Amino acid sequence: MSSVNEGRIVLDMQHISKQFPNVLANEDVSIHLREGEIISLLGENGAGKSTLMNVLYGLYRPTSGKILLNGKEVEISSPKDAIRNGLGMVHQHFMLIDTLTVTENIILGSEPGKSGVIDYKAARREVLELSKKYHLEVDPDALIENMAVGLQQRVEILKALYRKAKILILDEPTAVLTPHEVEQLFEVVEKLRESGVSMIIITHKLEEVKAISDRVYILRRGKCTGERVTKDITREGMANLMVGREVVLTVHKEKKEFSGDPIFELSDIVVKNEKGLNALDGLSLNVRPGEIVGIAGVDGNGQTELAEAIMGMCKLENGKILFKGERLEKYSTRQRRNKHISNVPADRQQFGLILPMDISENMVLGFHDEKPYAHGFNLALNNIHDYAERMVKDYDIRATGVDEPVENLSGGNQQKVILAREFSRNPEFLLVAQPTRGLDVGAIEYIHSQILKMRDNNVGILLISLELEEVFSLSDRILVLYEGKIVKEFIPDETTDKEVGFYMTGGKKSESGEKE
Amino acid sequence: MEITKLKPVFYTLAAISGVVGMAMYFSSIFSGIFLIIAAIVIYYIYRGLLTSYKTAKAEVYSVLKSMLIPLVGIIAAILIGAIIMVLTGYNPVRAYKALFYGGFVKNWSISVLNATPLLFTGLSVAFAFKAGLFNIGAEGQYYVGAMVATFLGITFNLPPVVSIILIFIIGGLLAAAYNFIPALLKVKTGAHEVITTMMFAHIAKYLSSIFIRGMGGDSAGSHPYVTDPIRDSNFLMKFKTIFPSANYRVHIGILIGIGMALLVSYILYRTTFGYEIRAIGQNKDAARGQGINVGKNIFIALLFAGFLSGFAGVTQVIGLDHKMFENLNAGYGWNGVSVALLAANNPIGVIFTALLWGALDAGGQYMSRTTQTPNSIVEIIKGIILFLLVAKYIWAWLGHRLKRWLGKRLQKNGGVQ
Amino acid sequence: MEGILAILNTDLLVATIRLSTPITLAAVGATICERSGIVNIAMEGMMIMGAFFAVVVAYFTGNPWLGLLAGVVAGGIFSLVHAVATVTFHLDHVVSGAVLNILSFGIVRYLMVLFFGHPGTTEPIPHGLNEYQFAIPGLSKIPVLGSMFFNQTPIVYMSFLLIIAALFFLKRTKVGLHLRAAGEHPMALETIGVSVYKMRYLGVLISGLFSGLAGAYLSIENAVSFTEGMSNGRGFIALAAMISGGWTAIGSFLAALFFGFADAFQIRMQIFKVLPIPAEIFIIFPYVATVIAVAGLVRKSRSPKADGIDFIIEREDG
Amino acid sequence: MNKFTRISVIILVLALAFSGIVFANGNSEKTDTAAAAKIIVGMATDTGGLGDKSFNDGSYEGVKKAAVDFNLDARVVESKQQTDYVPNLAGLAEDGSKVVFAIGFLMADAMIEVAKNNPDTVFAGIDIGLDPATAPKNVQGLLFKEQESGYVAGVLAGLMTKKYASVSDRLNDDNVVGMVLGMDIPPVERYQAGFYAGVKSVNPDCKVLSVVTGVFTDQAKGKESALAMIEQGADIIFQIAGLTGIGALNAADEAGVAGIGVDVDQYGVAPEAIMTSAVKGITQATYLTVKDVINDKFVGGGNRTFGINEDATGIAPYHNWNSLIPAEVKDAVDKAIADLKSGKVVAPASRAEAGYEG
Repeated sequence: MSSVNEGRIVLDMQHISKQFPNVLANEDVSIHLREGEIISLLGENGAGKSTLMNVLYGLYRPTSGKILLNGKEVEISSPKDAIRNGLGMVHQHFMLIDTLTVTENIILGSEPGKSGVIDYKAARREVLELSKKYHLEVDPDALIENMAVGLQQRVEILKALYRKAKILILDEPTAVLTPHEVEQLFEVVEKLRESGVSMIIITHKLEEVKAISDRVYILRRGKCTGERVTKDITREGMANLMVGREVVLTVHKEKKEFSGDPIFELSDIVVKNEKGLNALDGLSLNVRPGEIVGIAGVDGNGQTELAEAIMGMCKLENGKILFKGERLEKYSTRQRRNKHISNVPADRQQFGLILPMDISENMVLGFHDEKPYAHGFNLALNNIHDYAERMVKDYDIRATGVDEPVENLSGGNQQKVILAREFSRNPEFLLVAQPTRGLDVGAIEYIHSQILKMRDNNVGILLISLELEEVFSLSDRILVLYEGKIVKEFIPDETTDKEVGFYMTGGKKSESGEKE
Repeated sequence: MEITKLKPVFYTLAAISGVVGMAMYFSSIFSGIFLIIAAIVIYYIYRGLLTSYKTAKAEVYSVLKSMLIPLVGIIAAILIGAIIMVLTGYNPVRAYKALFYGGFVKNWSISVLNATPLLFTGLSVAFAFKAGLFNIGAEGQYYVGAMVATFLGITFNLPPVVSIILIFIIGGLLAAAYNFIPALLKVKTGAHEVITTMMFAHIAKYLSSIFIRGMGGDSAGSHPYVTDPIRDSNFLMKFKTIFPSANYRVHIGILIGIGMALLVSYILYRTTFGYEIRAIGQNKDAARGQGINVGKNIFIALLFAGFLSGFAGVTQVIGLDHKMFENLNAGYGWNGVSVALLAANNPIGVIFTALLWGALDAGGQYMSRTTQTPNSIVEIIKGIILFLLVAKYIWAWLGHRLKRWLGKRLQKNGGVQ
Repeated sequence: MEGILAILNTDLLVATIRLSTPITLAAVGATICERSGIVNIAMEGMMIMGAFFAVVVAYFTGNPWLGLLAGVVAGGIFSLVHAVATVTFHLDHVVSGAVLNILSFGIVRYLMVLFFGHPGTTEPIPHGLNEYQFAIPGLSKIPVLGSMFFNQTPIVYMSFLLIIAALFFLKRTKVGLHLRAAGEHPMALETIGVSVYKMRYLGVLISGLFSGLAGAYLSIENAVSFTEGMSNGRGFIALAAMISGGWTAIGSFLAALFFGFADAFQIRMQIFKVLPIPAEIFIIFPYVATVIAVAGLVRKSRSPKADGIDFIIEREDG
Repeated sequence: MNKFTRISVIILVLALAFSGIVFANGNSEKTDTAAAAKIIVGMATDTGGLGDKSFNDGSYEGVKKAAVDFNLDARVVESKQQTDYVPNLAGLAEDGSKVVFAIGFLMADAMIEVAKNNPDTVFAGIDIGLDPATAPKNVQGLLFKEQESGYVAGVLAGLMTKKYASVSDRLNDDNVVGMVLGMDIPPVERYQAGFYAGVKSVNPDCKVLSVVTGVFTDQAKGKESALAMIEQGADIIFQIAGLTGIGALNAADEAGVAGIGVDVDQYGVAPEAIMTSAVKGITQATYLTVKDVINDKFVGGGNRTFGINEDATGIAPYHNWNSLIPAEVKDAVDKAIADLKSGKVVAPASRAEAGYEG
């Protein structure tokens, strides 16, 4: 598809630099985009892709550099300007309001109707027309909170198109999608291109770059390390430019035979969410010592509740939790942790760490009142300090000292603090959710290796991840979670991500399933 | 390194002179201030000997620096107040002279008396804030403490020390119990404590007037406006007994308050309970995720806040009034909030902010008497101080503007910043 | 015991309306404010400001309508302080509210000495709005409701209209939609080019205007002079009403009615010494009712997602 | 922090300059040298403060009147909390006041304390009852028999509400009168008891209602309380609720019934509705005290009770009602006053004595 596009240049960003209080997020980056072209911005997390696009979208003001649209320089000081100039952006974390309907979300900010009163009829009509025009079917009256992620993304795209966007920015569009949804997205992208929309796709996935974009800009540490025509560059080539060294893109773990009874079992778990619906609906699984069981699934199919159920943070309607043959339901979170069940939570900042507290305090969070970290009521500050010192060394956490608040640490180091805390309690069962979300390749490698080390220590590990490759590369078994149930079990080497993805969407889109 | 052997010597020296100095100062014997300074000097001398001169110096600087912003805020507020006074036709110079002279020199003993209950309510609010709770109804717990103290003060007939300790403990506990329902509702239904404690404060106020009628005079005659006085044996000790020249009204409540402040600070930063409280206050979810029992801790935190406020009532009754009045609207609860906010919820800071508030009140009275300036100007100044100190972002913002402005200037003049 | 029955009459309901009007106004205003994502516990202070300036102007001009205007404006201006503190300076909302309440008392007391030569209470204004009570022909003839809703004083009518207006504003208008968005997912609003700050300023301002009107009701319609502390905790009751009303205009209104009823009821309980107990027991009844209502209803109600959550976007460099 | 320090330093410099001016000429103990020539009369109010349209204002009136008549320098200071009582009283003494008034029963202890330390200054306490045995010679308690004022007002109300209701369309035949109380404190109770007794003395089967609002500053509450009683047929509302009561009087005016003011002549609040006011001669009390001191007639060490015989209690003029109130009623009122003077009748000082239930 990607023939070199010779259309006129619609967007030209020249020598953009963006200085934040403590980091230089972009340094003299120049990119341009031609009409009907699709380019991707490739780079790992923190390389400055999103910053650059936020500059373009008017969320940030560039420290220096200028932006030309259709040849003439423009001052984009707010998203309003960006929208007026025909720019549209689909953010990685969707900018949708759960409690409003699709229509309301799409029209928000440029509602039809005069004298300040919204004409909902007209709005609904326009939305329907739009979704027909671009073949993006959505129910205009549905509430966002009841919609699948893929559909929410459609709404986001419609939002941009509704504002007559000629240039569409997609920030990590596939991050939360199943392979099937990814395919559909790519189809949409193609359709949009045909209708004359130019697109910039922010991603850190090499496949995607290959799959859809004509040209690729590779960013590293805020600098542009290369501009290539996609068909002329290999994945390894891109990886090099992206990370600056040869990357091992696959973790190699030696095979194991798993004998003996499971160390951890869930049987027929039912959990209700706040809306009173069954978030977990008769879920059963088991984990054997030294085994990594990966939970594949689209976000919102019960991952959160599963983690909470295991850690005893939500009420069980029904079901058994067995750990070494012992029933756990009655135990509190604390008691479960004391039984050497450790947990690396999905949202490290909200559920894993107390950002304003310092490293040493976070290191003992959850067992701060046990010897040797406390004598009776008193904290043994010295012991805590020494322990933290040791951990910081062992897990090489980059910090000025153990009394530095964790909010000052990079994402990778924050995650390392959690790993240090959880792994150092020599767990027998380990729940790991989204361990590498938003981390750069270096950190990802390190964390994967740590998880595998746990595996070698014969710890039973349950890995919940939205990143399908991660599940594939780490797991010994893959369980597909769909609408609160385990719908299928796979052995990684004996399946394909397509097949897994097919079940992740409930196996409904059967025809597209057969395509594989 | 035998310098370390001297550690106890230095520290005892510093401690003694510090405590004595404070006691003297609070009983408005001004030479006390010198002892306090001496204590500080001794401490830093030792630090200087122990560590290097540089680190000691750095410490001094950091201390001064931490005091800079509050100082600036206060001064700025005073300037604004001055402007207001000028605009409304009062003489700020005379007024402020009177304010400071009255507050910090002339009627210092009154400032201390004012500060005592504020110190307790301030601690109460600050502690609650640390747990992410807003104990806006400290006033109500104050009333409960006062009632208990009055009742026990009248009925108890035990050796002084024993009874006073008992009164404090029981008063505190019952005041804590008064927060039981709000705490319960907070944990069980999530009813916001701002509303519940506020309403309970109103309720306590009205209940107190029933109590007073019950506790005084003979039921036959015209009902009393105050309760009967409590037994002399239950009076809180006065400074006068230590320093004969001290003001005869100042009682040791302030020292108890400071003790409490130290205790609270210890609890917060040195104990597992305090650790959990802070963890919850800063991130409920993470605390819960790591197995800390959020509900229980919030519950205890609110009760403990009530306990502290209760002490305010107790000291006021057995220390100063020796009986309980009807129809007094001193608003210790509200001022407690201000004091806590001003101290950024730091228990040690509360000591100073409480004293500052007390001094401003006492000074305001002196000012309005001698210069006939309405002392509501003091209230306004207080409010402005609060804003300037609590909204730290204002300074960042000003600083930012200033920096850019200067930056432009310097670039114009081709200089470098 | 026949007392109890005698209490339950139309007058009780009319009294309920009178007592609940200021609470209603403040609560509805607060609803809009919190829907925009700003927590507002400064209604008490805003009411006081409104009440005071309403009287000042009505007293010196002799025209209560100008007073009304002044009261509303004063409430609005004072609320802007809250807006600046919380939105622009990112000060904690509850803290700022508490400080404003404290500040308002000082300011009013100071200004009273300035304008009237003494604190306490002002001289009565020549004409109060209560002179403009009028019955809506026809409607006011309806048995009970007539005297409740259609034979009232101006601000009471206004409060009814404002409830409807608030409903319409939140549900049907563009700005209303934006304002709700600001309270649910500010970033989403910002990214489609509507300023969250503006919306939140608007929310606070509206609540200020409403509270100012509530204050004016107390001082120049219900009464004819201003008295320090005449709001007497109504701002907080309004907060409670807003919460137990589930962050909706109608809910706030109903809750406010309930609190007004509780107060009107306890007064009548006192008149017929139904129970031989101290009067204070009756007086605390409304407060107890408030606690119960909040405790009972808060669970069902759902606050805006981003309510009380600060919103910063770092546009500036360095 | 950098930017902090910069801005800080600037303000700091300004501030230092400012404070330089402030403390330039040191000690500010003698701030009023100008007025030092005159004799000073001081007055410290209760936390209620001025503007209560009641005893604080009333006392200040007297002090000012005296200040004019005897060319004195009148000073007032408002206490914010109890801890202020002593310093305020002592301060006024130190300023060289010849007489210092302590307003309100809460200040009793403070006044005695200060009086002991300032024997050369005369202290007088409004509503403060002293124990003659222990009281120092330089203090005097000024007490009022509010119950007498209440009683007389009660007699008036008792007659008007039923027997002579025909004279004004503001009155009805339901034979009900009402009282609106502020907080339930002694002076309030004395008024209440007296009023009750007065009504009953002339109209035994009259129904006397009362509502305690529990607050002295909430006009809306006062209004509602009054209206609630008016619904029950009350046609005369007696307010004993300070500023809350102003609301009650307005209510009476709007609802087209009669009202009776309290403490001072509140005729101005609602000229049409207000029959009279049960007054308490605070103004006169302070004035007379100052006068005695000036003329060295002051005898301290005890209480001075202002009652009907001192013409310190009673009722204010009828103003607009003068024409309406029949002669018989006026006579009855005068008779009641005479009886009180002669001691034939003693107005009850408490609900218990008055036999008022609740």
